[in-house]
Amino acid sequence: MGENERQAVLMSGNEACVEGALLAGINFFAGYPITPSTEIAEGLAERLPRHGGKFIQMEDEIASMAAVVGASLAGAKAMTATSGPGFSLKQENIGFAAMAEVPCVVVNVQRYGPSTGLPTSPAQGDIMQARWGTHGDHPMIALMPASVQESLTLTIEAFNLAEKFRTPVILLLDEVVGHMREGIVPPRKEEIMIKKRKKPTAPPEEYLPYRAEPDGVPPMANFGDGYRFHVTGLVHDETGFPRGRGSDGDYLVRRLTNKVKNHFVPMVEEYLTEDAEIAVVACGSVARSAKRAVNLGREQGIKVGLVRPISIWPFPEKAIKDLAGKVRAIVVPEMNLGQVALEVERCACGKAVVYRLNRIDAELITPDEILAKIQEVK
Amino acid sequence: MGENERQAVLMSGNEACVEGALLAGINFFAGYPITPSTEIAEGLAERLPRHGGKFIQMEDEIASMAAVVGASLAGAKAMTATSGPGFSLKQENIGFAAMAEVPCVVVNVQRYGPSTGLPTSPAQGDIMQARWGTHGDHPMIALMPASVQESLTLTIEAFNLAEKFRTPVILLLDEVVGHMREGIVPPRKEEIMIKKRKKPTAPPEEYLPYRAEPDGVPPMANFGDGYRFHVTGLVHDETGFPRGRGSDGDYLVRRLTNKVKNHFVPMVEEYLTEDAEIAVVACGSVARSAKRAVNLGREQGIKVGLVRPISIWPFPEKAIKDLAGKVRAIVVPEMNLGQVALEVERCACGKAVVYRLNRIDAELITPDEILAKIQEVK
Amino acid sequence: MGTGKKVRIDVNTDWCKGCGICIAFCPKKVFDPLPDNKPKVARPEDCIECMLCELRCPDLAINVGGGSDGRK
Amino acid sequence: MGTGKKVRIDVNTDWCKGCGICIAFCPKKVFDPLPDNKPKVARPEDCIECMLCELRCPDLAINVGGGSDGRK
Amino acid sequence: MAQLEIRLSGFGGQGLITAGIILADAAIREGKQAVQSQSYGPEARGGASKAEVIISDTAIDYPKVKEPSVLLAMSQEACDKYLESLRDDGILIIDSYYVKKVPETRARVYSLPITELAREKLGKVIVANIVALGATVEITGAVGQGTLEEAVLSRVPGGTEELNRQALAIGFQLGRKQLEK
Amino acid sequence: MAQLEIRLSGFGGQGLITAGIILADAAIREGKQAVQSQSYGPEARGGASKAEVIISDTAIDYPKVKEPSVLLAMSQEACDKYLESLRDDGILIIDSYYVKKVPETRARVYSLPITELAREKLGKVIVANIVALGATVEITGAVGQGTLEEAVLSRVPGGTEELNRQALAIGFQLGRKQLEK
Amino acid sequence: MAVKELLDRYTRMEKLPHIWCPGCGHGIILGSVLRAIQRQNLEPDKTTIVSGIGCSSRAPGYMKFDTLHTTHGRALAFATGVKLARPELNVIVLSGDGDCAAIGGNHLIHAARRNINLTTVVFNNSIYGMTSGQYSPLTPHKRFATTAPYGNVDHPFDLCQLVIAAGATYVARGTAYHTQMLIDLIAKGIERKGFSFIEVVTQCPTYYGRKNKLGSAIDMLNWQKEHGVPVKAAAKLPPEKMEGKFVIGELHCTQRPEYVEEYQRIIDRMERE
Amino acid sequence: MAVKELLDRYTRMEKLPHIWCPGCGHGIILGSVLRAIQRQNLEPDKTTIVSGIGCSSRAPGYMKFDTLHTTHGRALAFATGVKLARPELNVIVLSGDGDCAAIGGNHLIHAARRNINLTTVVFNNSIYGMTSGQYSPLTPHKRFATTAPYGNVDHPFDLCQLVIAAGATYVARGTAYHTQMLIDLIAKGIERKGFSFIEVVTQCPTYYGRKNKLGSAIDMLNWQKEHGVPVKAAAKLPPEKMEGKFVIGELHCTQRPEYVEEYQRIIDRMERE
Ligand SMILES: Cc1ncc(C[n+]2csc(CCOP(=O)(O)OP(=O)(O)O)c2C)c(N)n1
Ligand SMILES: Cc1ncc(C[n+]2csc(CCOP(=O)(O)OP(=O)(O)O)c2C)c(N)n1
Ligand code: SF4
Ligand code: SF4
Ligand code: SF4
Ligand code: SF4
Ligand code: SF4
Ligand code: SF4
Ligand SMILES: [Mg+2]
Ligand SMILES: [Mg+2]
Repeated sequence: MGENERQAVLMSGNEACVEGALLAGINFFAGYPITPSTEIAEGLAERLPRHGGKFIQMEDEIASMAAVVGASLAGAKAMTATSGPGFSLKQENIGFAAMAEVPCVVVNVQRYGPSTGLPTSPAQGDIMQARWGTHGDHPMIALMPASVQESLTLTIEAFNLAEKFRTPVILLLDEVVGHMREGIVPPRKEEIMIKKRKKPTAPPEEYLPYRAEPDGVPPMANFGDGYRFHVTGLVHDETGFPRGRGSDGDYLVRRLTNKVKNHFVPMVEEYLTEDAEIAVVACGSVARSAKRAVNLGREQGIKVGLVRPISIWPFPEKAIKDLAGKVRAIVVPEMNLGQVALEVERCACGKAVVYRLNRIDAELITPDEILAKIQEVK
Repeated sequence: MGENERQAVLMSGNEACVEGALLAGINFFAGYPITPSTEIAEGLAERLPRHGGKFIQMEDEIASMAAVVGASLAGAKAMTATSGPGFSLKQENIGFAAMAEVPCVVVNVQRYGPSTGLPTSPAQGDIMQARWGTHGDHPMIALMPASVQESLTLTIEAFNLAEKFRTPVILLLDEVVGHMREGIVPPRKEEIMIKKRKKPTAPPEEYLPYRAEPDGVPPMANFGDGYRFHVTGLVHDETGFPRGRGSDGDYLVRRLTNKVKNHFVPMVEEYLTEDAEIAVVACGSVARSAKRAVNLGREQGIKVGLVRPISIWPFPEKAIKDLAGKVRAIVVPEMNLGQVALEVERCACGKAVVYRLNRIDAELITPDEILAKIQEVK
Repeated sequence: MGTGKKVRIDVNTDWCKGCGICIAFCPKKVFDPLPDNKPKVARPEDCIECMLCELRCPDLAINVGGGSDGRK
Repeated sequence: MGTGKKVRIDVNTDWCKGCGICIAFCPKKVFDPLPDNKPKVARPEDCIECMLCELRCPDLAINVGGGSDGRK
Repeated sequence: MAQLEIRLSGFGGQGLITAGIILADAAIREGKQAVQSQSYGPEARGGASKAEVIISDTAIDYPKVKEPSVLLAMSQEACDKYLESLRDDGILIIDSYYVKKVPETRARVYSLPITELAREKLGKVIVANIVALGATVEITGAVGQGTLEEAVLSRVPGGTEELNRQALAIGFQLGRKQLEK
Repeated sequence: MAQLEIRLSGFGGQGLITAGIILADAAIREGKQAVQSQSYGPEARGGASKAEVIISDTAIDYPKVKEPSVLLAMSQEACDKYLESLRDDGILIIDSYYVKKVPETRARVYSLPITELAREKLGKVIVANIVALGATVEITGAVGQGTLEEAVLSRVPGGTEELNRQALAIGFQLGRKQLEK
Repeated sequence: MAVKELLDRYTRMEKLPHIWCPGCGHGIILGSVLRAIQRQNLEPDKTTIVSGIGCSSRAPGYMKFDTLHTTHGRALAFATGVKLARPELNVIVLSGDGDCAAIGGNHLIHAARRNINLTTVVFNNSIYGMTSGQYSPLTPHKRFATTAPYGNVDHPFDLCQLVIAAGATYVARGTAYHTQMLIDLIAKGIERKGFSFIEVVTQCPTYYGRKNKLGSAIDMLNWQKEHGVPVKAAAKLPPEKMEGKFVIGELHCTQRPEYVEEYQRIIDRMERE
Repeated sequence: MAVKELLDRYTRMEKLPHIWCPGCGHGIILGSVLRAIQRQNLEPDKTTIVSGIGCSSRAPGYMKFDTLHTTHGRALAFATGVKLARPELNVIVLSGDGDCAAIGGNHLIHAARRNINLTTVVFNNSIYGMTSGQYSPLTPHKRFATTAPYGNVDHPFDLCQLVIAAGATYVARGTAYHTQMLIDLIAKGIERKGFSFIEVVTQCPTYYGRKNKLGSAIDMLNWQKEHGVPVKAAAKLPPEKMEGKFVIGELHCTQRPEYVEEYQRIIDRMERE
């Protein structure tokens, strides 16, 4: 960022992600090009060596994810970025990172799927995959920015959460946010809260790499710091070694899940929900249309509000449950065939009627469409 | 199977899957060894060439999935088998098969995850992944056998559904079912209904490989049959060629989803639900414990029944909604941290209280535990 | 050199993207560039039917020696 | 031919799995097999401290020449 | 000014996306809100190209342009395709070099020899986008000339500043002449 | 017979899983229901090994054995580990060659020289599992001798039929002697 | 034969002109593949073309055969399934340097090891064209790409040597410039039973050319002309004269049992039993 | 040095005895790696051992360093991250023939191509041990495995040749039998800057041995002794005498810029700017 003026700068969501990563202190990026995420790799290829960091283009997405985990274990703040097909390929090693508790950030700039789909077109079809893409029970944190500014701040936040919880964090952009340009005011270094992984205080002989503290997270030594510990994707006990026991699995996988479930504070934007009778729940770029629709609705005297899950995983259950207790109807517009709606329906628990609004023709849902739905269910 | 007596034969779930595949007319298998699914590959390595079919051990799971799709396009009935980590790796090409409408069967013998986990231990942690593992919106059919006999019959059914709907079908075994042995009576060839993909009736010049019939499924020519058509994972129109248009995507992805949603008949076993006040919803091996618990509960005079989704995806929404309208409480025992429960909660829609019972210590949930829960919620 | 006789050389201008490869590599300089850089068959009588332009045209836009009745 | 002097050869029988490799490949036939196929140091005086048994033991169960005070 | 929605269209290689970025950049420099977006074809190269800019004094939610009040068309195809979306009270600016057939419209039409001038006066068709930008800004008053020049100079490759300054000047002049008409 | 639950335990390589399969196979041959399952160690080899068989006249739901009524223990470790789960009215059969320390129990205990006999009489420790199976069946009456022999012969490698037949006979005899006691 | 007939018989003319940039070598290679197919007189109904993802991998869409445009890097694995399931089909794989040597590298060496009867043509433009110019495993050291803004740190594969070492039985290298030779090489690759591999050095003027200031497509073809040295000539040149140049022509041609046939032998044996 | 000291300094003794079967060659290789580490006097706190999944890949668990047991086939990719992020670490990768040459083949050739300073030791027992005996890309033709019940249709890689062709700068082959040579080869691999690769032919008596009736671990070691021919001796033997045998010793040793250093040069250049 260099300059320190408060002048807004025009940049794209992908570029803001690069800036955010640099502000968060990234020093390692491994990736493999794929539309529409490639600008993130390109930006970091150029910027990282100037900051003494390393960029590597690996042979594929699997290797990129692996290298990121390796680098993080060696102490780096590490990130990778990809889109749909690459995100599918990374899943096995995302699960490894979750299991071995290796902090890292995985950016998925969602494009139109399934399969190769429409590589340059927007969609929000990977929301459920972000939660469930890898096998087995596992914790997952995923953030969905709705603006270029937020693309920057949530990238920083993603690093912070990764370091805090020792877990992979997914930044789920959509193509609209990734490619559009807005003026943003990058924060000054000193304005940013940077979270770093807890270091062990115990001497190496006493270090138990997977002994969690009350927050559910074990302190983490770096490879090369003299702790000489073992990391594995097998079920392991507090020493980090596998013993093949189901009881260790029970303890470990519950701890992994609970450290996030019990200590992560869901991030939600609420807009005009106080007196709302109808609510819209929307994420990412669609939430921008939704906000406009809410404003238009209010102009028409409709008591409508917006809830925007910023952290989509863990799903903000409480916010939606509270909402369902308050409003009569919930409209869920998404650029997919209904993924967030599943969780909204579940949390609404019959208390509010959930209406879906889905568009999968590679166009951003418009405010008018959402407004029409609001009027319909009014 | 050779012999034709009705004598029961002792075999494992994995072996029964091999028998089922042979009865269904499999002629191609590509795989990569992984516990606890390996016996399926080993069985077919031995049996396929005796039936004139081909077995190949590929370099990894990605290649295995790819080879299966290639073989199916060339007219083969093709299958692959894997477990957790391999299932994660196959996801990208499973999405391709869904998008390009290539019939094939993917067996996932679930093991304890995430990551390498406990390779020889049971779990049901891949249920959500089976639905959402690949990126983008896509249809998915997944079946969960609860016995060795069913492992055979559902393998046949998986092939039939794959051929009928031109889509990948997932057979979601769990390690308990895969490895336990029971006596089963293999059906005679002539007792089995074998479904084959629809062939085009139009001459090659007029053939539109992605023009669907009223059932949502387009007839499928084989490579080499003179139709000279194009297959891609890009969004394509009825000709099979990509034109980069969102409207094609809208039409295509909705059709893919609807062909399954509107024409697939969910498979559910209901047991003593008629007068039930409490219901257990359980799949796979856990459903066996559940049935026992239901019987024990009935012995104690508790009006309890069991609903077993045999086809877990598409989720049997109607059955669960009906159930929720009827019973007071639903108990959902699973060998995971609550995956089926999510859908049950959603479908219950507040009408019945949903209680979770989760065990992730690599042991099958016992009838006693389920019974205790039933008594608790009674 | 050439055969002296005019060889029929067809350029499909709808497909041609004006890369200039045919013009640059014709050993007999048979083509001249048009303003949009597409080839004009300027000296068909010089053509020796080496086929290089046809083989190297990235857009499959050149046909040398008539249709399927051509001698090659 | 051995140093004549008894070389100290320790076998960690807790780790030894009785594969017989040490016995089979000792150039001096220093070991005899016990009933469970683990090695008995039968002729330590023949040992030439070639270290092969130590190097080849898959279970890291043989130590030739004493502890860290050994000559090697 | 409430919200000004501009669409710059033509074919790949004309630098319309760069033009859009520069325009949005200029708006930002003036302390306004701006969103720039673009369409990618299936191959992200060749074929039609389109950049959109929204300029506003207040926060911009929906970031796409549906019914622009200003349409720049630098190819016939683009003109034909996007004219429909232009507001009735909108402004259509066309490059007369490429758009020969001006369709009927209720919008105000400015037919400018953009590419022609770039070629004739500067010998570089490549700066036609900057010429167009100058004219568009002059005609619409979307941003100030000064900030536009700043934005141009900060976004063009080093060594081409003078060329671009000249292109911009030509554009401004072209626009002014139209307004004076 | 309601439901007979049998656990065969020892260490990897003793062929206990094969024994379990044969037992279940025999039950099936008699028209009964049977489920056989096994435990895999983390490496699926070496260490403890365990096979379980449930035999029943009616459908078997829960396929695992929790509290067996019959426990065969062919290693001290297995005996120590699994004895607890044996029902008080159950039967414990131990291979006296490996299980030297017979723990206290309310179950009926049969200590048999299984491996010893296999080695002495047949020169092949490898068929100790079949000897054990014969004895177990004789003592428990889980299945008939004839069907057991059928099952054994259909499941052992070609060429070893005679050896296994002999092993089975030894097992039967061993069991009978115990019952006669 | 004139191109018209070629187009008629082997292309989906309604899809042309193709999407490739002006001067892109991919079109030249496409033409050469079609001519080789024609030379070998492959039955169109019995020929399947398989590709991955990339500019190059768009080629099959223009070809009137059964065509399969798969996922990035996996063409050879899909093709293996096609071939094994239906051995009578001629299966040709078209791939890019990124598709084949980066993400697809493993499938390449394993297909070569198995010596399965496929013909693979790699469109090597030293860059990821489709995604706009990132370096590939075949981008030369120090060259520029969007992800190599300071010059490429990586060193490239000698892909032909790699495939030979992996076990391929026919390996050749051609260029878009040496078109006639290229047709010969591809034709022979098709003719040979077993795994045939033809690397084609070609130009991406849009990204590789522009990023590295290599001039127009014509300049890049001239570079190929000057730097591609035929095997025989190369053998006679002292090493220093080969500096910066590359060998073209048939590099390796040998015989080994072919995979599908070997497997068929097992099936036949079973039937006899 | 005696094994006791080796164990004290470099192993997690509380984890021993290891899980490997009696006579499994993996233990011999583990010992050799430890001795090579000792020979090179690597600082234990600055040494990281990385593996994939397999019997062989269990080795790091016994070694008292920072140890990383990754996913199947990906060890080299993880190791690349470790090394790049912290170049001062000595990074050694232990892998199996399946792990490294089947699912991990692509990472292997790319690590070799980059010439990144890692030392890779492949425990080649010609089989997938961990999953109980399926064929690997290094299982010889016609040999038996659970997935090759009629004899292996595949032909194996010459993995060393492949890695040389991919660009590795140090490549050697040893056996579990020739233990002293093996220690030398691994030690030199560690010493050399760049990508070092040591294939170790070893025995899996439990699966490969049993399936192919090769006798005990002792018999299999004897086979290694008789079939492994040192480079120099091999050079003197006529081809027919090498039939069925394999070359052991240092096969390739050359110099090329190392990846991490090359990248560091860019960083340094930026700083100077
Ligand atoms: C799994 C996956 N990763 C990345 C991509 C993005 N992608 C598409 S084409 C391509 C590279 C193409 O390069 P090459 O194979 O050399 O073909 P070219 O375009 O140069 O002809 C990449 C990285 C993808 N589609 N899928
Ligand atoms: C993605 C994935 N696929 C498959 C497996 C199953 N698996 C574990 S180890 C192994 C093969 C090991 O063979 P090798 O690398 O030769 O090691 P060895 O056991 O022979 O030492 C396989 C296929 C896995 N764990 N993960
Ligand atoms: S080579 Fe082909 S595309 Fe290029 S200018 Fe000539 S005709 Fe046109
Ligand atoms: S055939 Fe040869 S001589 Fe004739 S125009 Fe073409 S390139 Fe020139
Ligand atoms: S050191 Fe050598 S001589 Fe001595 S016991 Fe060991 S192998 Fe035998
Ligand atoms: S080599 Fe080692 S494990 Fe084998 S018998 Fe000798 S001491 Fe025991
Ligand atoms: S980007 Fe390069 S490879 Fe792709 S079509 Fe254009 S010139 Fe060809
Ligand atoms: S199975 Fe083979 S490789 Fe694995 S430990 Fe046993 S002998 Fe070694
Ligand atoms: Mg390329
Ligand atoms: Mg192995």
